[in-house]
Amino acid sequence: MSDRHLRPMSALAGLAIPGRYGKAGGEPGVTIVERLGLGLATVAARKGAPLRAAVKASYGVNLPDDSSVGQGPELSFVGYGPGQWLAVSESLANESLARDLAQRLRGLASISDQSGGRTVLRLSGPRARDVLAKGLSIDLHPRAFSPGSAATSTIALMGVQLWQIDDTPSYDIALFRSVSASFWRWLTSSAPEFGYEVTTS
Amino acid sequence: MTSQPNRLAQGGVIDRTKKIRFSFDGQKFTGHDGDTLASALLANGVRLVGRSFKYHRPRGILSAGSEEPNALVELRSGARREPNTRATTIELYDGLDAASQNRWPSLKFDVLAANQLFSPIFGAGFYYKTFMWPASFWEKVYEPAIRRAAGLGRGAGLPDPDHYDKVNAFCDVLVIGAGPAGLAAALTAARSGCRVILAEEDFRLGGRLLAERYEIDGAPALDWVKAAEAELESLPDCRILRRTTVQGVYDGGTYAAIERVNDHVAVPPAHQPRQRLWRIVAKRAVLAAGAIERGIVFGDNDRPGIMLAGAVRAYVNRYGVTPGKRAVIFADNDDAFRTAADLADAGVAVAALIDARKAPSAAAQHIAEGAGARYLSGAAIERVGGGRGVNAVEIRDAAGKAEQVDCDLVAMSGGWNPSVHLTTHLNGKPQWNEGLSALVPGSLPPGMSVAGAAAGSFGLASCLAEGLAAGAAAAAECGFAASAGKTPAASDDSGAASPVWLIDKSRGKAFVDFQNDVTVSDVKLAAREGFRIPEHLKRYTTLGMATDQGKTGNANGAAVLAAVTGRYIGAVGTTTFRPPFTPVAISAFAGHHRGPDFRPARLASSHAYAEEQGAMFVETGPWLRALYYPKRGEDPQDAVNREVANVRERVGVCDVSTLGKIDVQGKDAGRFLDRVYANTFSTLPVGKARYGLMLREDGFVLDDGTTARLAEDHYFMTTTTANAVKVMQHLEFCQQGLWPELDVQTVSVTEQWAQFAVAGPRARDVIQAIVDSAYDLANEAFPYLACGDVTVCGGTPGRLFRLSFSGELAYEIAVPARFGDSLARAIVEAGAAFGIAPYGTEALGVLRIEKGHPAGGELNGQTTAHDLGFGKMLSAKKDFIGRFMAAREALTDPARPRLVGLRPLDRADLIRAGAHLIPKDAELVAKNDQGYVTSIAYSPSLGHWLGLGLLARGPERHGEIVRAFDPVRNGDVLVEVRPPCFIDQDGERLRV
Amino acid sequence: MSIERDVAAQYGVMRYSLGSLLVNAVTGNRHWKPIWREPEPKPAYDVVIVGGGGHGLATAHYLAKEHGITNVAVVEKSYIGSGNVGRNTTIVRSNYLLPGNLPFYEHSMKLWEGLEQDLNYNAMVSQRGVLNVFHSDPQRDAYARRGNAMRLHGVDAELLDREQVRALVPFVDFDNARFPIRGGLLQKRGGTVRHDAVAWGFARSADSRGVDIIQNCAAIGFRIENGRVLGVETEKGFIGAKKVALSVAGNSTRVAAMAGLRLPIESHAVQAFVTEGVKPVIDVVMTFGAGHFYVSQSDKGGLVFGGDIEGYNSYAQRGNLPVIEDVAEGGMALMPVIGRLRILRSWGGLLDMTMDGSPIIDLTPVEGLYLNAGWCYGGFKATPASGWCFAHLIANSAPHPLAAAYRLDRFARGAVIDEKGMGAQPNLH
Amino acid sequence: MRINCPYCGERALEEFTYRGDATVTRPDSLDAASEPAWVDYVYFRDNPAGRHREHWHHSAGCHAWLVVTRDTRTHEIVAVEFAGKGKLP
Ligand SMILES: Cc1cc2nc3c(=O)[nH]c(=O)nc-3n(C[C@H](O)[C@H](O)[C@H](O)COP(=O)(O)OP(=O)(O)OC[C@H]3O[C@@H](n4cnc5c(N)ncnc54)[C@H](O)[C@@H]3O)c2cc1C
Ligand SMILES: NC(=O)c1ccc[n+]([C@@H]2O[C@H](COP(=O)([O-])OP(=O)(O)OC[C@H]3O[C@@H](n4cnc5c(N)ncnc54)[C@H](O)[C@@H]3O)[C@@H](O)[C@H]2O)c1
Ligand SMILES: Cc1cc2nc3c(=O)[nH]c(=O)nc-3n(C[C@H](O)[C@H](O)[C@H](O)COP(=O)(O)O)c2cc1C
Ligand SMILES: [Zn+2]
Repeated sequence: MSDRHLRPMSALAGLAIPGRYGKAGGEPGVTIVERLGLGLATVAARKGAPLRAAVKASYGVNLPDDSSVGQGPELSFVGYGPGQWLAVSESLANESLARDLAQRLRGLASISDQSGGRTVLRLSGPRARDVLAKGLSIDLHPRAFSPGSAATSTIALMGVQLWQIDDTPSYDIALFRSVSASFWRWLTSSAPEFGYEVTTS
Repeated sequence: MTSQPNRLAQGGVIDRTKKIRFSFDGQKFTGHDGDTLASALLANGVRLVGRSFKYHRPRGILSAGSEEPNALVELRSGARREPNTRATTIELYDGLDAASQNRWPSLKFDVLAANQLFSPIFGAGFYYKTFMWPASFWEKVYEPAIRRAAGLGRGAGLPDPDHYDKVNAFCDVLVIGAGPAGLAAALTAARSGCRVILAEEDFRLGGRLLAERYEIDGAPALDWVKAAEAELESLPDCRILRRTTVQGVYDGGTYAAIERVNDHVAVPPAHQPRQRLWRIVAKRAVLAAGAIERGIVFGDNDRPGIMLAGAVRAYVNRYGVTPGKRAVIFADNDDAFRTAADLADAGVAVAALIDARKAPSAAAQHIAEGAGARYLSGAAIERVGGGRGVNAVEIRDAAGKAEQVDCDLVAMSGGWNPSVHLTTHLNGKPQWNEGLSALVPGSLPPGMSVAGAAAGSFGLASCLAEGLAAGAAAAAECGFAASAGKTPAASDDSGAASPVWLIDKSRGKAFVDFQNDVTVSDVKLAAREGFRIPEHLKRYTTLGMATDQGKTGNANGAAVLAAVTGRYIGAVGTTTFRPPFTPVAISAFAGHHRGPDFRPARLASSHAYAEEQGAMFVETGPWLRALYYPKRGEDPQDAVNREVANVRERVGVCDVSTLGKIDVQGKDAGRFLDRVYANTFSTLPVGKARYGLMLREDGFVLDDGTTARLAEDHYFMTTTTANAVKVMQHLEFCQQGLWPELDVQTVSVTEQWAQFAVAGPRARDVIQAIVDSAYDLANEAFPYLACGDVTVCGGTPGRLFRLSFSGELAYEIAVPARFGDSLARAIVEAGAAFGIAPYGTEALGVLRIEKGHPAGGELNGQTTAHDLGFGKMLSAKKDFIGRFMAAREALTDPARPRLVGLRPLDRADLIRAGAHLIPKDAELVAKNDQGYVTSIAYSPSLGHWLGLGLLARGPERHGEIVRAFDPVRNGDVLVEVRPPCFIDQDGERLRV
Repeated sequence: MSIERDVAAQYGVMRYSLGSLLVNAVTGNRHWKPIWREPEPKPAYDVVIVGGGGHGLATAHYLAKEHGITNVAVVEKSYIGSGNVGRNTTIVRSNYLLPGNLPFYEHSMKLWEGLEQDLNYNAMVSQRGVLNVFHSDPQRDAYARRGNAMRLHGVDAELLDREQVRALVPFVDFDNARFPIRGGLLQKRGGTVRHDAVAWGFARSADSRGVDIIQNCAAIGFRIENGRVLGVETEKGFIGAKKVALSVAGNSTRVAAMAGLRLPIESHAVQAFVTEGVKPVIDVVMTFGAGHFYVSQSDKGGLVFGGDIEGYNSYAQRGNLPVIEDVAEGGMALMPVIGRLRILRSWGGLLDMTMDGSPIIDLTPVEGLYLNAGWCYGGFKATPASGWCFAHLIANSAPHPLAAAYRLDRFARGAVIDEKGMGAQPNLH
Repeated sequence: MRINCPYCGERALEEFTYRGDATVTRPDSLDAASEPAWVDYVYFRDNPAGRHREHWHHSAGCHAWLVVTRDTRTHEIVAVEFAGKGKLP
C-alpha cells in the first residue's frame, strides 16, 4: 500500500488569497473567510421514526421543523427540507460527524456524509447584506431573517444553503464544492464596490 | 458664439458656478450642473437636433422627459456608443460627446430629405404593395436598401465594456414616482415604520414641481420637496432610488426597475456598475407616475421650435433656459396658458395665446393680459413658417380671418394623458374618461393603487391629498398604523382639456407619431384600406411603435382614427402598453452572466492536477472535464490513441466524479428501486453492484447506470453526467408524489465523492497499492461487480467498486472530494510502476464504443430498451415506471432502428457520427433512410474506425454492408453491420 | 387567372403593382379600397373556420384557390392577426430532423418562396439564412444527423466549421465564451417573413375570392347532433356549417372542449422582444446552442429575439422576469456587441404545446369537425403548408400525404414525433 | 410569480421547476385493461383556463414536490400544499 497519506485540499486553493480588495480605505464592507474542517452531513428522517427524541437525547438539540438552525453544544442541525437537515459541527470534524450520527441515529435517520462536498464561507460585515442581495433573492432584513434563520436557495445560479450567525451581520454559506471557483468569481465581482477583506480566521 | 445665449441670469435648479463642457456634432458648448443635454442645447440656441425616420425631416426638442420622440442622439463613442438616446434624459457631464443621427452628409443638409417629395408613394404600408417583382430581387436589392435606410442610430459594434449588477430588494410599499403625489405617499407610508422604496426616474425628486411655479403652504413648492426629501432620508427603512425607472410589473408583486448608476458620468468609476437591475418584491405599490402631455395635430407641427407647453415651462423654470425669443401658445386647456406667464416673467415676448376652444376662457384671457399678449379663442395654427425651425405661424381666428405671426417658439398642449402604463402590464385595461378626454387606469395589478396625475387628478392639492391617502392605506394594508394627516395648502385648478384633436384645414404634414413619421394622411389611408381597429392601425402605420411607444402620439392617433371613421373616440379602443416603460439596455438584464460567467462551471476535484498535466478540457453540460492529456508536441488523435492503448495494455486512471451519485436509503429502498428501474434491485446482495435501466413513464429510456448495495437499507445509485439532475428530480417525484408510503430517502452525494476509474490489466496492482492492506482484493474475495467500504492511503475512508465501462479489469474508487486531488496524485504515483497514465473523456468514449456500451449518443430520449438491446431487462413480474407504455407495438416493432456495431468495409475509411445508414445499392433518398450512426471512435486496439448506430432491424442484419452517408461532410463510406461489442465479447478480461 | 379577375372585380379587390401605387399616389391615395370587407355572418356556410390567425386564413385561401370552396367564413374572436401570427419572431425554416416533419416543412418553405406572387401581396419573405451554432462534438453530430436528414429530403443544409461561422457572424463572441462556438448548421433558404403581412395577405386573397372574414366573433359552442357537427354558436349568433375547422392555436383545448374533445395539449406562454431600431447589425437568423436565445433583425432595424417558453400553463399572453433575464444572458453570452442596444418592448403569445412537440392536423371523433392544432412555438413557418394540408383534409375528409404523420392517435400508439426526445412533457419541447 | 412553499416560505419563480397537471392519477400497470387510462394519464390534459392544480418542484430550495392551485389566466396562486399525501414525514 502507498505510504503517502492523502492531504485535503480546499476548492478555493489559490483563489481565496488573504488581503484587502476593492474600494480602498475605511472598514471593509464585508469580510470573507472559508470555514475548513467542518463536519457536514445530511440527516433524513426515516418514516415514522422517533428521531426528534433521539436527537434531543444524544445531541441536546431540538430539531427545527422549519428552515432554521437547531443549535447544540457540539453540533447544529440546519433545516433544509421536510424531514431533512444539514448537520454542522466543528468538534466532530469532517467525516467523524457522519460516522457519529450514523451510530447514534441508526434506524431513525438516513445519514450521508457531505463534509467533502461543500465549501463553507462566512461573510460578515456591515455590507454583507448588500453583497448577498446581488445574488440571493431572499429577504435578509432583520425583520424577516435573523440569527438562527436559514434558507436554501441560489446565488447567481448556484445552489446554496445559508444561515445567519449573528447581528454583525454574519452568514455561513454552504455551496457545492464543484462551483466554488465560479462562486468566487461572482463574489469578487459583487463585493469590490463595498471593499472586502479575505482572511483565514 | 456667445456661451449659453438663452440662459437666464438666475432661477432654476442648476448650479451656475459649475461649468460643464460638452460637444454636439463636434461643436463645443458649455452647460451647467443640473442640465440635461436638451436643456444645455437650448441654452446654447441649438434647436435642430435630429432627422426623422422616414422623411428625414428636421427635428428638435419636443418634451423635457423620457417621452421624447424627436431629440434622439448617439451618445458617447467607441464601445460605449449608445444610439437613439433621448437628449431630454441625458444628464450633462463634463466631456459629454453626442452626435445627431440618421442624416447624410450633415444634420443641416440631409440628402434623404428628398424622401418627402415621394411621400405619397411612401405612405402607410406601401412596401406591402410593391417590391414583389422579380421575386429574387427582394433579398438582393430591395431589402438591403430598406434596411440601410431604416434604423436611426448605429450600435457600438463592440462588446459592452461596462459592468452591470442585479439587486434583489424587498419592501412593504413601493412608491413609483417622486412628484407631489409620490413624495406624499412615501411620507405617510414611511412614517408608519413600514419598509418603503421610492423609485424616481429623474435625477431630482419633485416631478412637475421642478417645472412649475406652484406654492405649497404659502411657500415655493420646492421647499416642501426639500423638506420631504430630508425627512424620507432620515427614516431608516425608507430607501430612495434616484435615476431609477420602474420598467415592468410582474406576477406576485415583482417589479423590475433599472437604476442608471453611472450614466451621468463619462465612464463608471472603479468597482462601480453602469446600471443596476432592481428586482423589487413589494407587498403594495403606489403608482404616482404623473401624466404625459400631448401635442396638437396640425400641419408641420414637427418643426424645431414647436414644443410641449409643459416642457417649455420645465426649461424656463427648472433649467433657467428660454427656448425662444418670441413665443406663441397654442392649446386647448388653461393649464398650458400658464406657460405665457412663466415666459413673460422670464423676459420672453409672448405674441399670442391661441385657444383652440370655441368658448373664450377668462383664466387664459387674464394670463394673456398679464403677459401683454393677444388672446384668440376658437383659433388655430394652420401653417408654420420656417424650414429647420419655426419662424412664423399663420393663424386663422374664429371669424375665419388668417394672419401671420412671427415667432421662434410654439408652446402647444392638447391636454395630458395619465401615465397608466404600469397599470396594464398584467393585462389591466385602461378606461376612457370623458371629463379628462384621456385614458385613466382601469383594473389594477394586485396590490397596486394609483395617486395623483397618474390617476387623472391634475390639481396639485388633490395630488398631495391622494398621495398621502394612498401611502397611508398601503402601509395599513401591510399591517402598520398609518394616517394620511392633513393635506398642505395648495392650488387645485385642474386645467382639464376640452380637446380639439385635429386641425384638418391646416397645410403641410400633420404628424401624429413624430418618431415613426406617421401623419394624418397615413391614418386616413389605413382607415380607407380597412385598418380601422387601433391594433390594426398601429401595425399598418407603425403608429406608437417607436422607441417612445407612442407616449405623446397614441391618444392623438386614436382621436384622428375616430374622427376619420366618424366614431366616438371612447369607443374606438386603444392599443396595449407592454414592458419596459422606457427602453432598457440588454446588458442590464444580463448582469454578471455573460462571457465566462454566462453559467457557472463545475470543476472536478482533480481539475488542478489535470491542468498541471496539460489536459485539454471540454464542456460537458455544466462540467469542465479533461478531454485528453497531450504530451508535448503530441496531436490530439495520438494522445487519445495512446491513452486507450495504455488502458488496454497496462492501466489508466480517469476522473468519473461527474456521474450523478445518489444515496438511496430506508427500509423500502429496494422496493423503491424495483419501481423506478426496469430491472430488479431488491434481490441484489449487499456488497454487489448491478447495471440498471430507467424508463420514462411514456416507455422510452430515461437513463442508465450502476447501483450498488452498501447495506440492507442503503443503495448507492449512479446516473449519467447529463441526466444527474433530471433523475434526482424524478426519484423525488416518485417518492413524494407517487409512493409517499414507502420508507425511502434519496440524497444527492455527487459533490461528496471524488471517484476515479482505474482500468486495465494492471488495475488490481494499482488499487492494491492504494487501498489499505486490511482489504483482500483477490479476484475471489472481490470479484467483478463487488463493492464495499474501504480505507485508502493509511486510513482515509473510501468506497471501492469493481465496475468496468472499458471492458478491462477495472475499479472505481471514491474518497471524500477534498481528498480528490491528493488521491489522483497518489494513484498515478502508485501506478507509475505499472505504466499508469491518466485518460480523458475522449478515451473513455473510445473504450466504451469498442465495448458497445450505449451512452449519450444512444440515450437520446428517442430510443427504447428494445432499440438498445435491453428488451430482456424489462421485468414482467413487477410494476415499474414506463412498464405499460413500453409494451406498445410502436416501441417494440422489430422494424425500428436498433443498436448495431459498424466498421468500415475499407478499414482505412473514416465513419462519422450523424451519417445516415442506407442500403448498399439503394438510391440516396429519404425513403431509403434506415437509421444513423450514433457514436464513432478510432480504435487503436483494432487499428481502424468503428461506430455504433441505430439501424432498422439491425440485429437481424449482422454481416450486411450498408452505406454511411454524410453529405454535409461529403462522407459516403460502406460499413459492415456487426454486433455492438467489438472487444472481448465474452467479457473475460473484466472478470480476471 | 381570369376567374380570379372576375372574382376580384366582383369583390372590388385591387391588384397591387408599382403602377397602381403610382396612379394612387398622384390621385392622393383616395382610391385605395379596404383590403377585406367587414361582412355580417350569413346564416350558413359550407365551411366555417374558427380562428383568424395565419393558419385559419391560409386554410381559407387554399380552400378557395385550390379546392374552389368559397362559401366559407372565418370567425375570429378578436381582430385577425391578433394571435400568434402577429406576435411571433417570424423565423421560417425547414431544418427538421424527423421524417414525419421534414417533407411538410419543406413544402411550406416552397410555398413561402412563391407566396408574394400567389397572393399579390409583399409579405417580405426574406431568405437570409438560418444559422444554428453548436458548441460541442455531440452537438455537432446531432446537427450533422439533422443536416443529412434534410439533404436526403432534398432540403438545403450546410455544416459550417468555426471559421466559416466566424466569417458569417464576426461579431459573435469566439474568444471569451463559457461555451465556445465550434461550428453551425446553416440553411440558406431559411429566413424571416413579415408576420402581420402574412395574416393580411392571406385574408385579402381569401376575401377577394368570396370568403367572409368576421372579426370580433368568438365561437362559444358547437351544435352537434348524433355525432355530427351542424354549426357554430358565436358571439354574433348561430352560424350553420356543413364542416367546421378549428385553427385556434393556443386556445385549441378550450375550443375543442366545447365539442367534448380532450387533447394532448397544454397552453404555454412565451415571450419575444424587440430593440430600438439601429442600422444593420446581423444579416442572418441566428440561434444560440448553449442557452435560450435566437435573433434576427427586422427590416425596421429592431433586433427581434426570443428564448425559452415560460414553462407553466398559462393563458395570460405575457411572461415573467426570469425568462427575460435568461434571454438577455444568452444574448450577451453569444454576441456582447448588443449589450447597449435597448429593448423597447416585450410581449407574450399563447402556445399550443403538444406532448411530443409536433402538431396535429386530423379529423376528430365528431363528424364534420376538423382539427388543426399543437403548433408549439414553431407554427409560423408552417402557415402555408398547414393551410394547404388542412384545406385538403377539409375538402376530401382525408389527410394530405404531407401531414399523414400528424394524426391524433399517434399518442396512444406511441408513434410520437419527438424531435427533442423530451417525452410527454410539453414545456420541454 | 412567487410561490409560497409550505416549507421555505414565499420564493421566486426561478427556484421552481414545473411538471404539470396534478389531477391525473397513475393507473396500475399490471392491469391489462388499463390501456385507455394510461394513454389519458401520460398524454391527455384538461388544460383549463382558470383554476389549475399543478405539480411544481422546489428544485432550488427544499426539493419538495408541491401541488399549486393557480389561475392560468391571471397567474394568481390560491393554494400550495405538499404533493403525495401532503404530510411531513
Ligand atoms: C413569441 C412567439 C414566437 C414565435 N416564434 C416563431 C418563429 O420564429 N417561427 C415559427 O415558425 N413559429 C413561431 N411561433 C409560433 C407561431 O406563431 C404559431 O405556432 C402560429 O402562429 C400558430 O398558428 P396561427 O397563426 O393560426 O395562430 P394564431 O395567430 O394564434 O391564430 C389563432 C386565432 O384563433 C383565435 N381564436 C381563439 N379562440 C377563438 C374562438 N373561440 N373563436 C374564434 N377565434 C378564436 C385567436 O384569437 C387567434 O387569432 C412563435 C410564437 C410566439 C408566441
Ligand atoms: N393642471 C394640469 O392640467 C396638470 C396636468 C398634469 C399634471 N399637473 C401637475 O403635475 C403634478 C402631478 O403630480 P404627480 O406627483 O401626480 O406627478 P408628477 O408628474 O409631478 O411626478 C411623477 C414622477 O414620476 C416619475 N416617473 C414616471 N414614471 C416613472 C417610472 N416608471 N419609474 C420611476 N419614476 C417614474 C417622473 O419622473 C416624475 O418625477 C401636479 O403638480 C399637478 O398639478 C397638472
Ligand atoms: C417581428 C416583430 C417585430 C416587432 N417590432 C416592433 C417594434 O418595432 N416596435 C413595437 O412597438 N412593437 C414591435 N412588435 C411588437 C408589437 O408591438 C406587439 O407587442 C406584438 O405584436 C404583440 O401584440 P400586443 O403587445 O398588442 O399583445 C413587434 C412584433 C413582432 C412579432
Ligand atoms: Zn421549499
